[in-house]
Amino acid sequence: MRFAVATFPGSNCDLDCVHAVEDVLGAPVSTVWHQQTDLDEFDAIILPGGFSYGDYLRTGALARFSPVMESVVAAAKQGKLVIGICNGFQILCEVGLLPGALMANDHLQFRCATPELVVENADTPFTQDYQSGEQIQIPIAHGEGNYYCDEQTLQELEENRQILFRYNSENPNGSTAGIAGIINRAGNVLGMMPHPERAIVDWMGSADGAKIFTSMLRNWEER
Amino acid sequence: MYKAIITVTLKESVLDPQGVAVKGSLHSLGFTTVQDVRIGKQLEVTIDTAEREQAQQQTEEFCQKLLANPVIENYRYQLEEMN
Amino acid sequence: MYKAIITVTLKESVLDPQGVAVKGSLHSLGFTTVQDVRIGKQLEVTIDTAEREQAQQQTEEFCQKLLANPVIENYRYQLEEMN
Amino acid sequence: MVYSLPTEPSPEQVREQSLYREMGLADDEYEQIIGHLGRLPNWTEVGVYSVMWSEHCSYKNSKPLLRKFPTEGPRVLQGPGEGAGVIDIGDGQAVVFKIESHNHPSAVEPFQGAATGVGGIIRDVFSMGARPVALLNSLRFGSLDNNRVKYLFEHVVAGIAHYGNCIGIPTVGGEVVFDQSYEGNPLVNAMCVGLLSHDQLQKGIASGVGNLVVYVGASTGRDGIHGATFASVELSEESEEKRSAVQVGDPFMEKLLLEACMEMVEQELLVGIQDMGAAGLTCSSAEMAAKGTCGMELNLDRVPQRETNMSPYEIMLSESQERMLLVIEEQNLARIEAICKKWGLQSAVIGQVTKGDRYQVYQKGECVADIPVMTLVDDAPIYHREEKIPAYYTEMKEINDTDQLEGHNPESLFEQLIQSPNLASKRWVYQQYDHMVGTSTAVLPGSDAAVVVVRGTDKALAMSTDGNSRYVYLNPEQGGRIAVAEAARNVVCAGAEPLGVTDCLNFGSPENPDIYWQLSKAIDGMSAACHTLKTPIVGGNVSLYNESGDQAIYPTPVVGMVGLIEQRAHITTQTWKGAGEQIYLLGE
Ligand SMILES: Nc1ncnc2c1ncn2[C@@H]1O[C@H](COP(=O)(O)OP(=O)(O)O)[C@@H](O)[C@H]1O
Repeated sequence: MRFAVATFPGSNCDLDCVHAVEDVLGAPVSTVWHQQTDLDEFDAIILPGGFSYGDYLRTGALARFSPVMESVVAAAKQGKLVIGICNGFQILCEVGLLPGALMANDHLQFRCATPELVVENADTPFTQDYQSGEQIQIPIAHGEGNYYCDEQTLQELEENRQILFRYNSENPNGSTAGIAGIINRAGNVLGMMPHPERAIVDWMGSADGAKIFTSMLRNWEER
Repeated sequence: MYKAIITVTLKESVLDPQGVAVKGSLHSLGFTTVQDVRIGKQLEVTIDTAEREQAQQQTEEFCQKLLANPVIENYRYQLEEMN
Repeated sequence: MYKAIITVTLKESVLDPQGVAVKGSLHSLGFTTVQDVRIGKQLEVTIDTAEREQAQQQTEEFCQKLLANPVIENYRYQLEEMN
Repeated sequence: MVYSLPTEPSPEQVREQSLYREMGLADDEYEQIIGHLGRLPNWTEVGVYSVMWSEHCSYKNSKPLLRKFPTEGPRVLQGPGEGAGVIDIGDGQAVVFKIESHNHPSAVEPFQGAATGVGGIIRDVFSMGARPVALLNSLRFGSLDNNRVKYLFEHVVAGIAHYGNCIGIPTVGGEVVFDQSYEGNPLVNAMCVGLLSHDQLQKGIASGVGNLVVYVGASTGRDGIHGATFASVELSEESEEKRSAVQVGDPFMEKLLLEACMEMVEQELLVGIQDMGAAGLTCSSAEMAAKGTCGMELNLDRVPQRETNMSPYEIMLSESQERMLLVIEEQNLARIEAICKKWGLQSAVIGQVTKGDRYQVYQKGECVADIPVMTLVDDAPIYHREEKIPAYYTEMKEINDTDQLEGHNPESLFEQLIQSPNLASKRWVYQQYDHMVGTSTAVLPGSDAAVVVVRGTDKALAMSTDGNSRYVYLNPEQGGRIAVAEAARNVVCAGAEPLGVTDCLNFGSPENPDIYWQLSKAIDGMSAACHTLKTPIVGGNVSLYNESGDQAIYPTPVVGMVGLIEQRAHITTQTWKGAGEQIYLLGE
């Protein structure tokens, strides 16, 4: 399984994601520059965290027009696995692969912490190595992780089991229904604010994020 | 040359935490008559064209495409001729 | 009831990195006639008073005290009577 | 003869009306300039001398004292004098670190002041060829009961967070202290730590006649003109007027600049590189030429400019952020330009290295400055200030501290203590900093020292910033020792062997003999401790004139220490791990 990690100007978790794929899966992974338009050789695409284009105007708003995004949208339509982490989640919402929008945290501060999450749906390519209802710890670090969608969208997300992760006790940013991560209707595009690449070995404080990567690999192998 | 003055605001239905925070600060400074604060962005975009129509059309287009996110925001603008 | 519509902008000489980035994006989207983009804030503050003078005085005061940092920002405002 | 703009005061007017004083030059300093040039300097030249001879750039008041610091050791690859100090950590790798103050800008525009302080120290580290891996900071504010202080505190923290988070370097530690003495003059010190392979060590040097001087990064505007001088005077009503001295930071631009410079270093394209920080283009270019003992010719028409009609004075003295100056061989120009293009950065050849010793600046075909370059750097004035033991020190020495406790209830004292913001958890601060980006942080804020692992090895680095200004006030020499010792203990408690120190000396006016004595004694104490602990001081920063009204801050040396952990298994943290563990007290 070959992974691509997109690097936008201002991405800063791109290498962390590369390291996570290497360390957890030992799978081939390379960064692709935001101007690259051909992603055919890859089976999965990671949009990493950071401040693409400085996050100016709105988070993710300028990055969604990067040339690479056209291919990301095409890959998603083909059913390849796409995961957007933090800034990557924001970009996926801006480009319309995921519903809703990410707004400033309700307390208006940047927040770096390790909240507890609940895995809401373990029947997806990204979560199949977890148990539904499992409580896990994955760090967050964002100023704009307050997920917003209208009521109808929320209802659809709930009905289709598109909410994969929720903050367990304390909601760190005011997000609607405690949402920390969602997938698209087709089930192959995940956006999440927590950073799984920051929780892959014990010395990091938690290794709970590794299963997202192992899930993706197993799903691909079983296809 | 035209200048488009564009205001992007959060939709009424979306909570504006920044506005709430500023209102709180104003109250604690003693401005207790302040009832509500909403905060938006204002963009001044200078467009090098002699035709109002073109300026208008472009402004409309880039507001929709880029400057506002229709999930949470509204926009409005006015055009001024510059010399 | 009055509504103060306040615009806070960076002073001319102060760098506006956000405006520069947005201008770059507009260009790469094909809006090459865009010459300049400056981004500021717009605040709508509702003030519960019947007197325009009081509303005006308060707006002036809290703009100076809180809403703008005169080191890098300018502000201007207009007042609208509401009903 | 050099050209003077008709819109500027003429050389004669500068002299007759003593206009140089407004730029912070003393009468005899001005006379020295005339001596060096053999003629009256024009407006631009006076500006260039005034920033190069400011305390911030020349250390004219502190240099004699700083010589007392031990700066050498078997592991030291680069001591004070470059952008940052460099210490060997084995296997061909080295750690690079430096601390710097941004006190005065933060007092007038706390968010941008603090943010650009972080940006500046990061550039210092990557201009050495190192990849920055961690940030720390040391903050001092007045009492939190005061609304202005609260505002400063919140905005300084937000500014630090903004810059570090956006550029993607984890802020892993620091300290915050609240005390009345900082009411009008907060302290914002930022430290950056980077990693380097030995063969990639860069220097801020110009050499090779005919080599090109290349400007990379943000355009030059009128912001921050005379920032270096501003940092070297006391805060007053008047500083409100000098407000243009505050710049706006663009961490996004800096991220691009960082990545571009890293590529240039990897491809070995550089002869010299230096950040345009304090005193901007002037300081970086003059220092590079002086270090290479060569001349330099600059053409200001080529400097990317954000505003129109900028005068040579303004271009030379602007402190616009996120700019780098390179010296390269002409054959590498195309590759440099390609890297800049990839990262969306502008670059421009703005001059060249020349034979001889002249520092010559041109605009629109006219020579607007022509200065023997050594006189800007090596011939900067040095002052041995008067030292005097302050009256308070003699008085306080008489006081027996246990008497002070007489009649107080220990229980209520204890309650008071634990309610102090100084002892409280600093989580409110550090949870606003991304302390995990880079996925190398093994010990997060909240323990003694932070620990960052070195990827690809079993090693890790421990780091801490410390300083207790009350101790230093009461006994500068002891206080200086204590600051170093505390930092060392923190690093040792994380499982590391201390390697070396960077320091930021935040003091009041050196022209006050009491304060000069504090500075001198604190340096004695720090030096003694560094000798004993074998932790050389490889870099630092001096921030004087930290006063507002009549009040000077407490003398505040801040010590940034870095230590090496040979094996990850040695990493230790502060917390008890489980019931039944034994507790020992070590020491006297
Ligand atoms: N300004 C700051 N930035 C980042 N971390 C900070 C800051 N201030 C304090 N911390 C972190 O909070 C923890 C406790 O700080 P402090 O109370 O100064 O501890 P100590 O007294 O043990 O040095 C440390 O881990 C320190 O790194």
